[in-house]
Amino acid sequence: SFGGDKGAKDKGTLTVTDRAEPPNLDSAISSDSASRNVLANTQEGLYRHSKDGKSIEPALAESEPKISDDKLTYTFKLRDSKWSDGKPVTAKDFEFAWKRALAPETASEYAFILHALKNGKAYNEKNGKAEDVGVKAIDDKTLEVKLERVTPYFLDLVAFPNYLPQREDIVKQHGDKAGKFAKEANTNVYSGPFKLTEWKHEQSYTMEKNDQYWDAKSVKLNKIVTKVMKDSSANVNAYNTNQVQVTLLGTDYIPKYKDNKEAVSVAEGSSWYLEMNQKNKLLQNKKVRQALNLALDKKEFQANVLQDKSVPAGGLVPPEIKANGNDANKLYREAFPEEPKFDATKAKSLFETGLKELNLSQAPALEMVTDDTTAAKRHGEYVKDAYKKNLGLEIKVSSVPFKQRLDRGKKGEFDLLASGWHADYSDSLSFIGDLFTSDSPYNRGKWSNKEYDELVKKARENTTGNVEERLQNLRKAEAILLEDAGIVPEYYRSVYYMVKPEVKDMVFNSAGFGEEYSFKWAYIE
Amino acid sequence: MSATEKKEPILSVKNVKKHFQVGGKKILKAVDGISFDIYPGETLGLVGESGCGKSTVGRTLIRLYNATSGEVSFKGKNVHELKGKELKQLNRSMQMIFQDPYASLNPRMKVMDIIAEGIDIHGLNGKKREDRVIELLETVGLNKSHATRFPHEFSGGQRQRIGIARALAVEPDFIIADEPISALDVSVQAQVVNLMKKLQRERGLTYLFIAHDLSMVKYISDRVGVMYLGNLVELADSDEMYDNPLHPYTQALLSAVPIADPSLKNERERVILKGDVPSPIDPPSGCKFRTRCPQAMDICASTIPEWKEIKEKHFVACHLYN
Amino acid sequence: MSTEKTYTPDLFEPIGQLDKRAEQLNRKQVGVWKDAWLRFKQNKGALLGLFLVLVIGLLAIFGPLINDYDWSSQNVTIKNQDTAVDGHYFGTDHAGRDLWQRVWYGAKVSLMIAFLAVFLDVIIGVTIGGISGYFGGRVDAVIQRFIEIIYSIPNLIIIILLIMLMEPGIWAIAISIAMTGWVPMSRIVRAQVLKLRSQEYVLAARTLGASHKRILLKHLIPNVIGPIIIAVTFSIPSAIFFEAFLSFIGLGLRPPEASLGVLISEGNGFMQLSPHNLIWPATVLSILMFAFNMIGDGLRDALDPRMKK
Amino acid sequence: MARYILKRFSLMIVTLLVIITATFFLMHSLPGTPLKNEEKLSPELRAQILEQYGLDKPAYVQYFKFVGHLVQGDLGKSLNYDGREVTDMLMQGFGPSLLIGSQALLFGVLIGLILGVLAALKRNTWLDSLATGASIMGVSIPSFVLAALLAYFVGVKLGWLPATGYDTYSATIMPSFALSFAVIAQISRYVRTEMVEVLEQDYMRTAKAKGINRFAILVRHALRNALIPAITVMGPLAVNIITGSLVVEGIFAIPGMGKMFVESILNNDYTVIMGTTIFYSVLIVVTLFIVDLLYGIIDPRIRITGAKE
Amino acid sequence: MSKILDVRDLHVSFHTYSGEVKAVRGVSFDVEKGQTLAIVGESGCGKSVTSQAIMKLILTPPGEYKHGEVLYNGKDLVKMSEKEMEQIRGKEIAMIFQDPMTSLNPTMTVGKQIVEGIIKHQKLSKAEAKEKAIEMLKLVGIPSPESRFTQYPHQFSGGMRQRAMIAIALSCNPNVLIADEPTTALDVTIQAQIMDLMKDLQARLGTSIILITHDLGVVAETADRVVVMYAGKVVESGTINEIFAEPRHPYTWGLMNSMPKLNQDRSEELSPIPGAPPDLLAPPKGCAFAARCKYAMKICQEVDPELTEHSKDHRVACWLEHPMAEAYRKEVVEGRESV
Ligand SMILES: Nc1ncnc2c1ncn2[C@@H]1O[C@H](COP(=O)(O)OP(=O)(O)OP(=O)(O)O)[C@@H](O)[C@H]1O
Ligand SMILES: Nc1ncnc2c1ncn2[C@@H]1O[C@H](COP(=O)(O)OP(=O)(O)OP(=O)(O)O)[C@@H](O)[C@H]1O
Ligand SMILES: [Mg+2]
Ligand SMILES: [Mg+2]
Repeated sequence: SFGGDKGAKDKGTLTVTDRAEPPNLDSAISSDSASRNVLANTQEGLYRHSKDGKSIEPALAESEPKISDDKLTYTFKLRDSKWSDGKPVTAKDFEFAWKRALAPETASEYAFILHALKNGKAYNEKNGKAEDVGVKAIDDKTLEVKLERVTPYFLDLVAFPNYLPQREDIVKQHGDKAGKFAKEANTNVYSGPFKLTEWKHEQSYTMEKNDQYWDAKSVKLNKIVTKVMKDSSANVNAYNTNQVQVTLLGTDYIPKYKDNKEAVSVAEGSSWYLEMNQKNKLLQNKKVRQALNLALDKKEFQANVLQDKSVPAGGLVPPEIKANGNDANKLYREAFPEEPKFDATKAKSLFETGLKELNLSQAPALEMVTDDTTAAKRHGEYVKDAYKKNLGLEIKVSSVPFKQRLDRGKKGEFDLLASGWHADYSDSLSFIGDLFTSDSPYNRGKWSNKEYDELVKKARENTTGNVEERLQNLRKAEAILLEDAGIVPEYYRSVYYMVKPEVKDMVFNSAGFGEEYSFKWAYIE
Repeated sequence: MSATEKKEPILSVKNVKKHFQVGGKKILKAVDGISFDIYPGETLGLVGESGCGKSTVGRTLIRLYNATSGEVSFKGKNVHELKGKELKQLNRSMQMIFQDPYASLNPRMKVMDIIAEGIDIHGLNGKKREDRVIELLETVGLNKSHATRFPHEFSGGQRQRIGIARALAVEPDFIIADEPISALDVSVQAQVVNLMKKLQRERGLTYLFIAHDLSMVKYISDRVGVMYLGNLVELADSDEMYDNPLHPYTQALLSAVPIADPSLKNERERVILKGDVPSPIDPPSGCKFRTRCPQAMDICASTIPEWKEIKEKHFVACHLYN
Repeated sequence: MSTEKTYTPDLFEPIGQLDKRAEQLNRKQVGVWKDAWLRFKQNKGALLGLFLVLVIGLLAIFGPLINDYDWSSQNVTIKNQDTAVDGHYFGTDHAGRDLWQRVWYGAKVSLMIAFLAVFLDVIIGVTIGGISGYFGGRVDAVIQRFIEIIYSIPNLIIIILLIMLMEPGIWAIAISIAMTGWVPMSRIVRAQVLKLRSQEYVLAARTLGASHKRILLKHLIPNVIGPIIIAVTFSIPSAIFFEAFLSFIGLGLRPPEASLGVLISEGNGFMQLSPHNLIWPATVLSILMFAFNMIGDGLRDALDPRMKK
Repeated sequence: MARYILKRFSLMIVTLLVIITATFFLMHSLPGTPLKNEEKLSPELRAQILEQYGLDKPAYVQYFKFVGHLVQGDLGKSLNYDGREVTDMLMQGFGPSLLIGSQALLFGVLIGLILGVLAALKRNTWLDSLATGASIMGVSIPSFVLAALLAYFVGVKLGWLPATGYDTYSATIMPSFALSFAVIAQISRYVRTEMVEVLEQDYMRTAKAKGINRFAILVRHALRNALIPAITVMGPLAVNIITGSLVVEGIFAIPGMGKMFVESILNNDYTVIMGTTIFYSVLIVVTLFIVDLLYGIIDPRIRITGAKE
Repeated sequence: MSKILDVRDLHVSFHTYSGEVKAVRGVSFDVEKGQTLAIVGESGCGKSVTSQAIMKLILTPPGEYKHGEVLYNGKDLVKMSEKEMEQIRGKEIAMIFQDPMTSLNPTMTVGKQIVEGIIKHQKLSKAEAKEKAIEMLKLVGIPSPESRFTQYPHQFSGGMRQRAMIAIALSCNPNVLIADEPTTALDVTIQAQIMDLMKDLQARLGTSIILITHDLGVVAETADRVVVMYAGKVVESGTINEIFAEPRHPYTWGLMNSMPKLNQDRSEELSPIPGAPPDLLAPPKGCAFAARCKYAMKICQEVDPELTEHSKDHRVACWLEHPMAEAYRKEVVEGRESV
């Protein structure tokens, strides 16, 4: 059946696109951007991203929580607020939701993000009990949270969709296991600025203003229709024919639209780099690795291939990421700037020395595994060409579907692996700590450095709460990674949205984690 | 022909049946129990209407089909049990000439290779292959220049003679000619008939000559068998058959032949049969001819008539002669 | 008889020598293939098709020699140029690679894939169809059921899954296309063989004691070649199309490798910015498909025995 | 007839079983798991979730479980779309696909028919060349190129029809047209060939000798006989449309099955892959079956015996 | 008796990829009311083309009426428009075709195929037409015509199909019936039935028949007059007695001699015509039969003989008829008789 919403032109309605259909809107299991985009707009947690798009602010939490001296206990006070059906939002709803997300039966792929809670990991991995998990509704308005270890970025986590509240009665009513309550528009209740009123699967979904929302007065839009469109030309076509007012711009369209004033660039808080498989003899050689780094002109790549506002990378941590979680409100990259390096001549000589050290007259061809998206293909082509030109090194590019790329990465079936990492919280630990320790499952190249491991361990297990020391340790670790050329940093990604000029105050999240945008303050002029 | 009296038959057919399975479970009784002998040097003509099983008989004799039951013995050996060398020998001594001059020659082969096929298969390298082919071509009234041509360049009569040359290449004793002239124009039919007769004279060949043109059959055959719907209904010497047909079907068949003599136009008495030949899938009970027989009796519906020698060397299967 | 004309008596001499005169072949000697060529030549569309295929074939081989670029070198400073400057006859693509080089290289790759796939088609199709038709009976029944099953499988599903399992390269794509592509070929061959095996010339060979092998190789296959060739000319464009289709949905070759499909799929992204990226490869693809289809039509008329007198 | 239907039906079941089995194991040999968030999963969590979904079991165990459920009409739940019923998803996607597909088929057949008949009647005239040219163009331009061009030029540049989406009926016109192009081409070519052949048949002469007029001869005698063989291509054409819809749905953002299918494969969404495969297979098998039956109903020569040989 | 049909110097060609096939190269004959004219000749000599040309059934292209006229009751059919021809076909002149297996529409019931013509020409209602059609089926000897009416051609046997063809042809009482080898595809017993039927109908309806055949036996039994064709031309024509008793063209002799006589001695050889007819793509310069003619003279290879009148009805196209060949001809005729 046809929807009939012909990109309605009335001022209360905004029509946008998203590339995928939210698989489901159960905050306990949500793990993709489409569902985060809906959840962030229809539900409210203790914290949310603020209007500047960069920081977080208390939401259902009345104010900043009370933090114990050992920084392991957070006590939140809730403000008066209601679900869309008029019932109050209580601390119980949080306790229920968080424990449910951790419950092994829920099989939430994003449960790890709640491992910060005391005994969270144990419970999640069937080594503990629900009662022991560090979240507890003291009363209707008070939520006490105990942490496993000092977590300076905990409030960032609380702003993450998996920390949203859920109503036990609603969940149970629809049979909770697979989150059935959150698969249709009319089966759920909403605590956020909007409520989902219609959901035509694979086609579109509609959010309407939630009158019960505590801050309803700030909400100006009556209705947001999101159309599901994957194909980038379909997106552009829909935008150009005024069928939609906001859309994400596909890679191929960037050159045409980047200078358009309707194009809005948003930094993603993600870092993109090449991993080098240490099983490969050639890549075990430090000089070779350094040569690979120096031979790639990241600036040229950004300027001529990406052409968007992505930032050529010299390090691992993206510029949006905070230095030390929420404790120190400064950005890591500002504290430790790192210029992208490129020096073709030096690269060439390093490469040749490296080859000599390895007793090789000529470098064997390397296989680079990348995704099969347009952007990844372009990247592959560029890298291939650059190494050929600058090092005389042959690269065979294997562009494979996402799943396959992960699989090959995991199994170490590659020489070079084009990888990227999105922050889960705004802290350099999310990159330096979670990625390249010897035992990290995400360290696909298996680059390994004892000192690095040591430094990360210190930073992670920082029990003293000395944030400066923690920061220094992380920085030292990053410096080692870069010096040893454990990876080839490439760029910190940003994307373009096309936004019609009449759309105002739609907030694109550039904090580096969580949902992509919020309509809470948006209006149409 | 006196030859038939003393000699042993070269080919002896005993109660041969050939049934085909068609469209699932249905049985088509193409040949339903026939027996006859052929003697060396003679020509046995086989006539009957389209679909009565003449070709099937021929093909079963030469093992293109396996008989459903019954026995075919050629020079004392059961054709259907031959293997290896003996089978090869059979392939040499028994040969076949086909009806359709267009379909019987491979359009992608040169005349030379078509004729030499038997020589190649049997490795008959007595003479040079080429000489042998030219010799054969000349035997059938063609010449050397024809050897390098493809079949489509020849007329029907010429093709048919090429087919005969192919059969002759392996020096057979017995040739089954399945309507070799039916597809030819009257003007050239005689080319083939003359050739066949000449070859028989010169090489003592034995023929099974299948046809539906009764005047030609009479001219070429020593004896004639008449088939109807899978059965032999009458078998006799040619002249005897034509002068004194016994079976009502034979009588009707003979009277239906148009004669190219306007003066006889109104003198002949004709037996015009009614209706068509029934389907061999479910033939009439009893005598299969009874549905069209002008002289049918009650017994014909219930009992299958016996195959009997009514006069010397004149066989018939009809209740009229019981 | 016309009395005005007078004839000399010597004209009325009998000439005799009947036998020699009568058996002369009065037709010109025209071979089967020559005959087919004569028919084919009549068909202007088919000739045009042949011409186009030859031109594209030659360009695919020799086109890259004409300018000084190569198909994979990037020069990101001159990308998406749609004018023919500096010997970039077709301009440059998004990575500043010479499109002329890429188009002809791509055409070569596409043709190679198509030929390879069709070659496999023929091998499998002829073998299976030939066996099925020649032996008939139970063998045929089993093979036909099998084919019916294969035929009902949405070939795309099989192809997609196969492509995902194999490294996407020329072979993988060709094999995937051939996986299901042989079915029509085998049907054609079977139908022909079924018809031919009861032809009298085959029976004649059997009565001469020819072996199965001899009958298949000397009598059947040569007579099925016509329909096979026709089927091949129609399979080639569909293989070319399929390769393009796979590339378009991202399952074909990966850039920087080029095939017409890859180029079209890439060009499609730049349609609005620099349409020449799409137009050149799409035009070459369409011309190829067009040409092969025309040739197929022509061959069908020229080789189909039904049309013959 | 009943026997024939029964036989065909049982064959269909076998076919489906083969398809299901083949797809299942092929699919399970794809690298990776259906988990959405594999990138961030630690090995422990991953193993645990797989266990939760029963994906840790050997493929054959999963297979039997799947078939067990299938027999009860349960296609399971999507792994990517967290537990949405595959059957629901299929139903949702089927509507748009069916509408667009059947429109394309209908339109294609209609236009193809008219073109083919005209071309045959006016054989070797400009009309014939035009129709032939058009039909060859149709097979020469891939539907995805055409779709992209249409979306941009007709949708965006001219703004005549919605460039994307599935909001109004008018939005279905362009995708249907893009898909119908190849159908027009094939049908018109087929009908032309058949029609030319039929026009040369002896019975056409018989009809003419009766003195009935040209139009009546055409309608009563020629058309029906020319259409019968054309019906056989309907099955494969329907399949083509299904194939084509995979891309065209993406280009026009139609929420159909094709899009769902491609996505499910990229996501390793086992249950949805199986669901769509089965659905497509059933669709194809049933289409082929119906075409077969239709053939029997329309052609009296087959009707009686029940099966064509 | 009056001429109902007069064919004059008809030329028909076909344009094929390898050139122009001159299928009919000047054929003249006439048919009288109520008579049967037989056209005989070898396969490919142009019998069918001639007969179809009379009804303007040759498809143009590839065919072409090069020259000549077909006068039906004095009106030239060749010049008529298709519309006018529709009134002639079926109603005035009807035709039975050579191959009963392919000449009926396989997807239309036999009844409908008969009814069609009746409705067109006799302006009857559907029900009346059906009645008439069933009557016709009965007339041609098809048992239980009511049930056969609704059957399809493939449910008929060959003989029945041929009879259905006859029913179609006769359903509108045509003045001229052209029967193109109506029995070639049939067995002798069925052939006899059909020929009987046709004679019977002719006697009843007074139809003129053009019977095309290559079977001299059939000719002898049914025709009043005979036209012998060779390579697209008439080589001899005359009454049946003239042709059979006193044939004058070597080709006619050849036809007669190649068949065994009723009481032919088995040891005696037949005398076939050697070789094959010429290719009509490039017909020979002189007499088309010269290459196969035992008695050919030099002139035969040079100049094509014209059809000359030997007696009132008997015409021959042969150089032996020329006064200058008189002596040779005598020799030839004597030689023939002595054999
Ligand atoms: N291979 C076969 N499979 C099934 N049925 C067959 C086969 N060969 C022959 N028949 C059937 O057997 C019957 C006898 O056929 P056969 O060819 O022997 O007849 P015939 O007397 O030679 O006829 P004709 O004069 O037409 O050549 C026919 O009904 C025919 O349809
Ligand atoms: N449509 C056509 N195109 C080309 N040549 C044709 C066509 N129709 C007939 N001919 C040629 O015209 C000549 C005469 O054919 P026609 O059918 O009249 O022969 P016929 O005497 O009826 O032979 P038959 O006894 O075989 O029916 C033949 O050489 C034939 O090849
Ligand atoms: Mg036979
Ligand atoms: Mg004829």
